[in-house]
Amino acid sequence: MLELLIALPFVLALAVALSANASRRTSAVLAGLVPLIGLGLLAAMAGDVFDGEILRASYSWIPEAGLDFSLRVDGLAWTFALLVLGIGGLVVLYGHYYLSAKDSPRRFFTYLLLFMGAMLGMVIAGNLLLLAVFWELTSISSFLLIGFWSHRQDARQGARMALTITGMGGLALLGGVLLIGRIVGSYDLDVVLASGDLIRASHLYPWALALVLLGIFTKSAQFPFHFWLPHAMAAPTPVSAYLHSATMVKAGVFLLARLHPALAGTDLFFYVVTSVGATTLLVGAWFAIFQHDLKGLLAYSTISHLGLITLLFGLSTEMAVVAGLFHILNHATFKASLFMAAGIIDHECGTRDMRRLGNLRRYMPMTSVLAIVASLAMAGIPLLNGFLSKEMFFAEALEIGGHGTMRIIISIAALLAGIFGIAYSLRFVHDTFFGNGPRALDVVPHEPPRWMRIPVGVLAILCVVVGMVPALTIGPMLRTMVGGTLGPAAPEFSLSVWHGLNLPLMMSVASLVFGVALYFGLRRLLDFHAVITRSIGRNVFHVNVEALFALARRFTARVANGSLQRSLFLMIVVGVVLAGAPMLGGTWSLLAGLGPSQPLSAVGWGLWALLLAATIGTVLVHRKRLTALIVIGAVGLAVSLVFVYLSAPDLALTQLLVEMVTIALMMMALNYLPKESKVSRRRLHKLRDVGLAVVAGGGLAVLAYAMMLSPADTISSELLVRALPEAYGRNVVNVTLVDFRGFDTFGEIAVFGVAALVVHALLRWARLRPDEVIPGPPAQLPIAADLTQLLFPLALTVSIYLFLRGHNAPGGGFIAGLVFAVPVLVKYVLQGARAVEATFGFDYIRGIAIGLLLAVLGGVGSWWFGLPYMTSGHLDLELPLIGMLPLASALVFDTGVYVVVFAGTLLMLSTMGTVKHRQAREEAR
Amino acid sequence: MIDIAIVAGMHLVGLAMVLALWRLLRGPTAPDRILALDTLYISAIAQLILFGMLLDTEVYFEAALIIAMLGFVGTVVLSKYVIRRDIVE
Amino acid sequence: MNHLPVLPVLVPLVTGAILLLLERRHRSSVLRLWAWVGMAALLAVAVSLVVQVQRQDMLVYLLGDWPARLGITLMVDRLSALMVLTTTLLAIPCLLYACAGWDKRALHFHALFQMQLAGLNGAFLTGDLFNLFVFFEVMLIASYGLLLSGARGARIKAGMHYVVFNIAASVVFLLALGLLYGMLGTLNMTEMAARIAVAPPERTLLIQAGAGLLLLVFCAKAALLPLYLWLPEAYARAPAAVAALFTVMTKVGLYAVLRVFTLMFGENAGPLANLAWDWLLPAGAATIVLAALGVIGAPRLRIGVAYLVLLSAGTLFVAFSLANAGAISAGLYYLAHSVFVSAALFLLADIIQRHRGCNGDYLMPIASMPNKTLPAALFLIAAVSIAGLPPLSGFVGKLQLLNAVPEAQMGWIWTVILGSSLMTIIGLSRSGTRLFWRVDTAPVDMPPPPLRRSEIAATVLLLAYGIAMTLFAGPVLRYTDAAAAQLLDVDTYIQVLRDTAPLIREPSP
Amino acid sequence: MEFAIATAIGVLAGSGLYLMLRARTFDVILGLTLLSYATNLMIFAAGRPVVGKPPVLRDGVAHTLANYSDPLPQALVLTAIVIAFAMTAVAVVVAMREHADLHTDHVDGEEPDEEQRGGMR
Amino acid sequence: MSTVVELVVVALLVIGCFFTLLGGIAMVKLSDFFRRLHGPAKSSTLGVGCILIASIVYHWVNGSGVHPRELLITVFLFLTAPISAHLMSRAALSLMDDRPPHPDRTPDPDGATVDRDDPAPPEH
Amino acid sequence: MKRRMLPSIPQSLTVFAFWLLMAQEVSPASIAMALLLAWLMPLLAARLEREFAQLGRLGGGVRLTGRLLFDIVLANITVARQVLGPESRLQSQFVWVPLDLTNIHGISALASICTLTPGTVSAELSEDRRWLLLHCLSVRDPDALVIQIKTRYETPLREIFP
Ligand code: NA
Ligand code: NA
Repeated sequence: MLELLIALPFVLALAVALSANASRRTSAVLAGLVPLIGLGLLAAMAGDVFDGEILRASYSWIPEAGLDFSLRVDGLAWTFALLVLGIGGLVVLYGHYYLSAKDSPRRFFTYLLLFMGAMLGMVIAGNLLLLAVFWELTSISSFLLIGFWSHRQDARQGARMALTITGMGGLALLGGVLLIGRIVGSYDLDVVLASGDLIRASHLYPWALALVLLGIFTKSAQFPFHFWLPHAMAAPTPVSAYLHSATMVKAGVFLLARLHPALAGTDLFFYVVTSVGATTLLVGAWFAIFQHDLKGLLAYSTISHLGLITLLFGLSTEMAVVAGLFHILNHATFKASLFMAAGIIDHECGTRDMRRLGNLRRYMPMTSVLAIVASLAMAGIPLLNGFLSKEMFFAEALEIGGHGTMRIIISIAALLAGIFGIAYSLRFVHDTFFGNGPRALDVVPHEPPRWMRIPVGVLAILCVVVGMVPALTIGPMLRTMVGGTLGPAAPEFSLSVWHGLNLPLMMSVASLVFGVALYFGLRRLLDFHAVITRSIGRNVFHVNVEALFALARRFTARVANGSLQRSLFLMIVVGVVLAGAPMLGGTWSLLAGLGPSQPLSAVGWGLWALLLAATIGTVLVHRKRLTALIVIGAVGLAVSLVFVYLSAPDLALTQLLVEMVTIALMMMALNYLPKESKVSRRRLHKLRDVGLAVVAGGGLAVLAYAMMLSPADTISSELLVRALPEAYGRNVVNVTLVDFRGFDTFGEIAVFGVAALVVHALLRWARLRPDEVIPGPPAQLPIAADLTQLLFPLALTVSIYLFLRGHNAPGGGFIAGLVFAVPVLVKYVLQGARAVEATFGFDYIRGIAIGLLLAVLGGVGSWWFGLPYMTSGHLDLELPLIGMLPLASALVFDTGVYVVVFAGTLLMLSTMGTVKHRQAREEAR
Repeated sequence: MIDIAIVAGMHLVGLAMVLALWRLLRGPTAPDRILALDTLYISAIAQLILFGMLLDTEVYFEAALIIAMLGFVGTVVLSKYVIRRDIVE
Repeated sequence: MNHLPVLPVLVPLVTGAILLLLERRHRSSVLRLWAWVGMAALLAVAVSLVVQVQRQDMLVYLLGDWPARLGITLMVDRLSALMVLTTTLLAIPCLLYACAGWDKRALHFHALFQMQLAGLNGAFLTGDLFNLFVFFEVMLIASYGLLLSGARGARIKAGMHYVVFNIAASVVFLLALGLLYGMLGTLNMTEMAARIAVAPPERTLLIQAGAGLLLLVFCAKAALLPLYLWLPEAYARAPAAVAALFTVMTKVGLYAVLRVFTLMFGENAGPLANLAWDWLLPAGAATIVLAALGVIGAPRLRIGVAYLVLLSAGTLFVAFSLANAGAISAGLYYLAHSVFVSAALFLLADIIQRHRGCNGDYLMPIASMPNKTLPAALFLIAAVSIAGLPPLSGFVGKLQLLNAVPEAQMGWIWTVILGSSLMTIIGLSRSGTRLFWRVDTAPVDMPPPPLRRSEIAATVLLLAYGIAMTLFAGPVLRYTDAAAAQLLDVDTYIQVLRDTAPLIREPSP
Repeated sequence: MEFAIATAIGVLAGSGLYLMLRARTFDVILGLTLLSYATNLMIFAAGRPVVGKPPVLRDGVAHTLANYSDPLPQALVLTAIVIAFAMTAVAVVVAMREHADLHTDHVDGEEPDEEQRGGMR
Repeated sequence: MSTVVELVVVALLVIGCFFTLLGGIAMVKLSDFFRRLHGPAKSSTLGVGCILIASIVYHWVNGSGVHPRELLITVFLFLTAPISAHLMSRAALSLMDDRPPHPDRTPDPDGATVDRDDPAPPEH
Repeated sequence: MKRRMLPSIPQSLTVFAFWLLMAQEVSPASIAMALLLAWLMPLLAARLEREFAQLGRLGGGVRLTGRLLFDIVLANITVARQVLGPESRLQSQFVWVPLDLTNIHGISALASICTLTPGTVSAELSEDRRWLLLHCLSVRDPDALVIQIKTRYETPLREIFP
């Protein structure tokens, strides 16, 4: 049953949302089904609940987080559910008539049902986390509802403000709930409610309390977070009637009631909640007097009443809780009807401004009567429900025990609030229904459709009935509610209209007298209608939010200023810090205890000098780009010689070849780039960069030095031992590349091939303008072209040799592939791209693909033998006449490498060589 | 005696490389630098062969061959750039 | 022999090669068909991997049948399998979105896309540090292509930054690898872990320097403060489907941090134990703060989303730096969630951009947004989810994370995490109201482009992942819990790796 | 010898870093090239380089590290060289496109303010 | 190893190194690009050629077998050196302001001078 | 047919010898490989070349080679003297050599020879291929030089490359 209850609104919300072509009526009927069926379910539960039983249903959802989908209905939850569904039903009815033809009922009812579901879930959640989940859902769905008229600036702003404030509260609440869960060890509501002492004794209690209260105060629009509520009045009136009287804002006080056994009962709780409640009570009531907008007045009045309820829960005595709960019900009744009445007036008059309204009792007598009844209930006039709870409030204020000063302050606050309450209620009644007739309206006001009036009527009648015979009407329900809230501690109480002539009654009388006096006094003294009160809170909020946006914008732009140099600079700094951190203990400790170093011959030092001179030379000439490329060629050569000198011929070969292709690419690029770098004027930057470069380079040198002189303990000896017998190769570097670490090479050729594709993709459709066009036809280099004729087949032969022998001598697929590509490059340079491509006719892209597939194939072969990918096989093929032909499966893989490298290199070169030129004329266009 | 000759030769060739480096850094024109780089490559071959003789190994043959090839390619590419700026027309 | 561990690399690679072969001769429908065949195969592989690691804890695959420390080992634990599955699931909607038309406009798109997947999967599966580098590069080079193919103007500039920054990071990676190999003499991560555990004290300084450089690289790729400056532009400029796929790229850095600094520099590492976390925790928190400011200050929706990616990275750094099983588990959950949802936001931003004509996804100008109901609803779901609001996946992730924060650090970490949620709410509510709630009566010169069905489907699919993660949060969290527990149990890794013998070769002595 | 290698690494890296921090695409690419030389030497140094012991196995000589230099770092450097080349190629082409599309070879795609202002004056 | 062979090797080495060095000296000492070009274009080539032959002889006699492969490098060098020199001169010529006048285009009696810089159409 | 299967006999021969030299062994396997390459490589090269050099009488070639080697050695010494001596004594200048050779392969060979023999570097070929520009390190009588080159090298070359 509980499951059905919670599923109902969401399922129907979906139904409404998806009923694209449904009539307005269908949407409303679908929406109306929720409260209708829901109330039926509640009725079915009523028996058990009124007997004090707690209904439960629980499903495991995220046990790891302690978040179960558990539902729990006790008296408090049941009553709130009744409120949510009851008033919800009336609002659906009212809303159906309220919405204009332009408004989409589908959207409206979807949002409304979502909200209803969230609210319902919140009140019947049996797990604190689940409660927090639904709590946030109410924030989100109310955001949508407040912003329903999204074309209006105030609606958008109001919605965002509400979401920001209540969203913040929701997050705080989540934190508070988590803290409670930490203290108690469970989020189960039964457990939490039973662990009040444990919670209050915990050192985390103040934090938990603060966070939970933050959630509560924001939601219930308590001072200083109250300001969002008046701005939420941009919502359509049915929404205000629902959210801001009975449900959304009541979520806060509901939680205050719900967690009362767990959190209340400390001085901290008393002082904080009471004073916030009292402040809100007064601030709300005072500002309500000065509103010109009907809904604005009601909003501030709501704030004030919420303050009152909060104050009551802050007092924490059992009777105060009773009074608080009672007032929740009463306020919901009269405020919902008042909002609806305000909506009717707005609907029929086209304005809610009290300065233009007046004397409406002549035009809409029925509505006027109902509204006046409800406002009198709001004012706390006897024989109406508002009076009863206000009397209880006065009584409790006077009976605060143990806090002397507080008692006086609260009593005075109560009296003042009573006075203000009379004053704004009076204003509502007087300025709208009495006095001089409406001014400058576009329409003649008249009664609304009957069905729009009925919800108001129902609620107004409730006010009267409860106000006259409370014990019979509301008594049992209130008792159940109190029982659900306080559990076994629930007090006995009696509800009656007449308590005798006591101090609270005197206060009521006094507030009535002074309130009337205040209203008319203010009318006389001040020009009421000219007073424009500005919401300080709103301004503060706006200033802050705007400041936040501006700050964020400026700060982000300042930090992420789009400078690559900054990114790189920071990276180097971080690198220096992270790698340098261990050196803080002293560079010398790093260098202490190192082994002996090897001597270096004069030739070695010469090489060293060559390398360093060329490197520094590159830096010095870097602005002249051609020169820099030539000099960096010397660096490459020097590095290769270092590799040769230090026993790495394969490296030298690769380095040389790659260097050459790189230079060729850069030369090609240089045709489309400026010949020189512009001078940067930032000398300071340059100095800073030099400093950083010196530090980083020096640090790296120290690390390298220390590393080389530390004892080595490598697995490579095993590679050397196993290379020949198990991988059938003598060149252990090549064996490593195609066998031990073949997967690296596999990835490497993928990188290579993809790089070529990227180059192709970037330049294929692009048109570039050369930096300088040298006039004349393409240069003819007949002698050079002719002499290279012989070089090409020879280089090819070398390539094949390097490829076949690579497993045993320096060489291998990669090197061979490049050796194949380089003479073709020469052909490109000497004969021109068009001539080469006209005859050469390779599809380099397919070459890359085929090479990659070959490489995969070379590895997959071992699967036939049930061995892992890339396990090398070996076969000595006995051929007639020719003799033994040793074949290793790695050869297939290496062929893939060969093909990819050749095709990739040539794809790059030919793409760059055949860039389409853009003429200056095209540029101008 | 041969070993001494080899080592001495390495020093001489090294000296040649230093001279080429000087021209490389000094310029003044691009062809000068290209020439210097070409010379560096050729001297490097000599150096490599001498080194192979010193260690009595032929493992540096491939490297020498490739250097010979690439010195040429580099010169072709760089010269073509100076002549036309567009090295592949 | 179970070849499953190597398939997540081989399947996309072969698919990519086949697509390249077909490219010139065949129409795009043929290419798409093959791409989808590859995706389907990859999905099957990824799912079976997850199933197998649950049954078997860890799969070790000795490439070339060489003993673990000699060759390259693929090591599939729950974390790896999760990452592969996440990537695959993400790739499906991205491909779907691209097939709406972008794939025809970007040369080699399909091949590059598959290569990107191969790179990502390789990085997640390898147990070898250098091989990790190689697959990082595969992934990066493909990402350059995806970012730049069909690019012009500002995107090229963003690409320039992205490329150069990543090359610099790769250089640092290599330096670190050099140092670590020099000191430890092996590249197998597990073997390295074992050697670090017993490293003599005089060597720890150099190892620590290497570790610091590694940390720098991973943080640069994961976009941690102050190394994140490259990210917003690159992600905001990338084509939508690519940006969506890129959401997992920062996660590779995070994955690497988690892998390396739990396995190699985790509890067992002697004086180097838990080296990274003290640095990462405050940096992660600061990243969150700056990213949140970025979300708020973003002039365009896509930049805002890029900052959201950053924000999730910061959150994950915080989660992982707490280095307890609960936080890591929460982080893994959050990781998958944030990948899906921020990808969805990128796709949405693109849809919005196209429908608002010349105003694009700029938040300031008022422009009509026709056909907005569905995008708006999707945006709402995504925003709620990414902000960590209940009840969607972001909430579950953050909840678990908050739960896992030890009490000593609770105050400020909670403040940061919850505060970032609030900032996200503020930022996204503004974006949403500006994009969807402004006047829709502005004159429309041209009929708006229709919402393409596959684009919407891609977005919905991504959000559906998130919703599924919420509904089945229990099982998912059980998986991530197990993954986190496994991750922290370094001894088992060492044991398993040493116990895995080659099939026919002699084991290492 | 170790000192020479270490200083070479340091100078290459420092020069590379300095050039990498320049504002022009071409300079940055030059810097990256130098930097990759430094890293290659660094990885290579991890194998404790020796003179004249290439890891090409010969008969009659024990296959141990005493007779051959460490092959593994050499293989790593090979891979690193190739990858660096691929990356450089892409960077070069991106630089070309940036210059073509944005009419500047500044890495940030626009001339900095100071120089613009300087030009206006 | 016989002394004669040893002497031959040493002689080859000395000649080779001398000419290699000569190439370097020419490059540093001479003042004009075209003069400098002469050194490396042939001296260095010859020098390296000598050293290569020395190497062949050395390895041959030293017992590690005949390595005539070095001959390939020599051939290679002698094939490519002229092309390199030719291209470099073309490059230098293209930078020169006062290029040697073309014999066919020297001022003829009619006084019609044709400058080489004129974009004359290619002849074929 | 012959052109298609074996585009250039000289190239094939060169490749054949080249492979055997590199492989450093004369076994059936390496000969087979050399034959294979000798056939394949020119085929592949043919995809890039417009025309292959066709040789005429080779008898002159041997003589020319011998003369060339001698000249190279001899004149290197001259250059050494010139380089090491005072630079002021050098009389460098450009010399245009009129060509009778029309075969481009012959011209190329001549240019190479001029570069390799000391004292001269071939700098440029005129566009009509009728003049070769030489740079001379030190020359007193350019006309004599021209005559010497034409008789000593060009004439035999015209026999080889008809
Ligand atoms: Na090799
Ligand atoms: Na490799």
